[in-house]
Amino acid sequence: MKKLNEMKMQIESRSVNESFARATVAAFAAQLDPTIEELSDIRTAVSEAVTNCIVHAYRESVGKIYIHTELFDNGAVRVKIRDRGCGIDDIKKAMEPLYTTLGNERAGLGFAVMESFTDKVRVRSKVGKGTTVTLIKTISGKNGG
Amino acid sequence: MKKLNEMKMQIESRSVNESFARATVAAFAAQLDPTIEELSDIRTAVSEAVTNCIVHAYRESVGKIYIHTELFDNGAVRVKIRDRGCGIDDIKKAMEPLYTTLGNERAGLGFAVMESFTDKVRVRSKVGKGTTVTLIKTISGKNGG
Amino acid sequence: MPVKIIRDSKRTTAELSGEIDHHNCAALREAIDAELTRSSPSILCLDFSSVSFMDSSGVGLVMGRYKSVGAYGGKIELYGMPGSIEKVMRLSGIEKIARIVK
Amino acid sequence: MPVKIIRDSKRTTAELSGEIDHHNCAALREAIDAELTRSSPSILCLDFSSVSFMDSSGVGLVMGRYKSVGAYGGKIELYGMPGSIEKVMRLSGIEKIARIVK
Ligand SMILES: Nc1ncnc2c1ncn2[C@@H]1O[C@H](COP(=O)(O)OP(=O)(O)O)[C@@H](O)[C@H]1O
Ligand SMILES: Nc1ncnc2c1ncn2[C@@H]1O[C@H](COP(=O)(O)OP(=O)(O)O)[C@@H](O)[C@H]1O
Repeated sequence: MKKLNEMKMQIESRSVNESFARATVAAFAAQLDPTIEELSDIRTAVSEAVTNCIVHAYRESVGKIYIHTELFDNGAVRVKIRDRGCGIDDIKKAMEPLYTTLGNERAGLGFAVMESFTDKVRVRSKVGKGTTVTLIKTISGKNGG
Repeated sequence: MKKLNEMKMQIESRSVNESFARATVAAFAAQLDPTIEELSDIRTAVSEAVTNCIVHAYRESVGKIYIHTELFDNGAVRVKIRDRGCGIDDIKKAMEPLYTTLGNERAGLGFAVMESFTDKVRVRSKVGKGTTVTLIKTISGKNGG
Repeated sequence: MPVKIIRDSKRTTAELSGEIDHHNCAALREAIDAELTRSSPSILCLDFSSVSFMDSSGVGLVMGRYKSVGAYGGKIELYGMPGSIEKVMRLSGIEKIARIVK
Repeated sequence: MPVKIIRDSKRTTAELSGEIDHHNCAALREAIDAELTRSSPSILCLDFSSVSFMDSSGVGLVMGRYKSVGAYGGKIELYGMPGSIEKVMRLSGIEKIARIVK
């Protein structure tokens, strides 16, 4: 598995950047010639992870979000979304569908969406230090291969 | 002049990234609600600076290109494009229209385009260390303000 | 306007458009809630046919409206969801609380 | 195909499309040069009306073709350039060596 290309990005945790972040990762992944559906899946999963940095990791403050996107010759896209925010105490619980610590307008489905729209989700976190979410999705591509 | 938002990006000097880089900076600058022409000017100037990193700074090798985009509340967009490539010996000469060190298919107009499509171009360079090109353009925006 | 409200004798339809994420959910929520306060429709139909993107923030939006409408005995319908949006919506088991209309 | 070649009695037209930058100039150059070798047209018309973006790499492309065509006494015409592309092109004083057709 050879790395074909990679891109690192650093944005601020402002909600106006949610659409920018998902569009940018998708535009980069488009180099692998994914189908529209595959691209839409990536956009959705990235949107969840970035939104979590904004609403959970940094809450009322503004911090940096680091996004590292890598493309591999077997069609794999790996996106690492990292924050230096509050961290997650119990990752297993956090990843349960419908679990949320922000009761009112969050559905508690962010991780469930990431899991259902990608092939693999890995979460590493340290309370007070921050969280890294890694999303992996393999593109079959328009040529089905 | 307050900074509203900023984005840092690091890409590899592969020509396939030229279109990605200019589209990404333009998508970020779109937050200032520019006209289509202003956005097209930014896209063109960024394309020149990024292409120069690829064809001149790193030539046959692959290196990193660092792009820092800042948006200000007076409508200014500042884009810094930095490489750690070969550097420029004589900046004044390099910026002369039609001057190029790559005779055949380059027109020697990269800097001329940057100057005519933005409000300000600043070049800092050190031979053997690399080059930083700073582009500044003030957006009047769709509301003419 | 991110929401267009259409009332007929049977239902009130909120036509959503553009991208639904956490950033622009606030405006959608306000516009819909203003209508709920004004007319308390017995059926609130959310029309997704012009929505180009939605993440789980949109599910939160629907669940929140389900609570408000349910409080006075009203119902929710979800209309015209593109495949990718329905996929997000169904992860929540939304079909148990809202009718999905194709 | 990034270039469509159309020949008539007067001229050979190369219809360019998409974005013209350093990355995809190579393919355009090859396609046009293959046609020049084949038919040595007295007028080579480059049609930009379907080009959505061009930077100075496109000027290099035109200048290179000007040299090839000029070598056998042919001429170059530039057709259908959108405003932003014409702005880039004119920085080179291209109108001295090629006819700009609106
Ligand atoms: N980047 C993060 N930093 C801190 N906490 C997080 C982060 N991402 C997720 N969480 C925690 O995990 C919980 C579940 O996340 P998620 O499944 O995305 O649902 P939601 O965002 O709707 O709450 C969140 O409520 C939050 O407590
Ligand atoms: N990032 C860079 N690193 C090294 N040299 C550069 C860089 N950018 C420009 N140059 C030098 O300046 C010259 C003029 O640049 P430019 O006006 O963009 O024309 P062109 O790219 O067509 O050569 C180049 O030919 C090159 O020698």
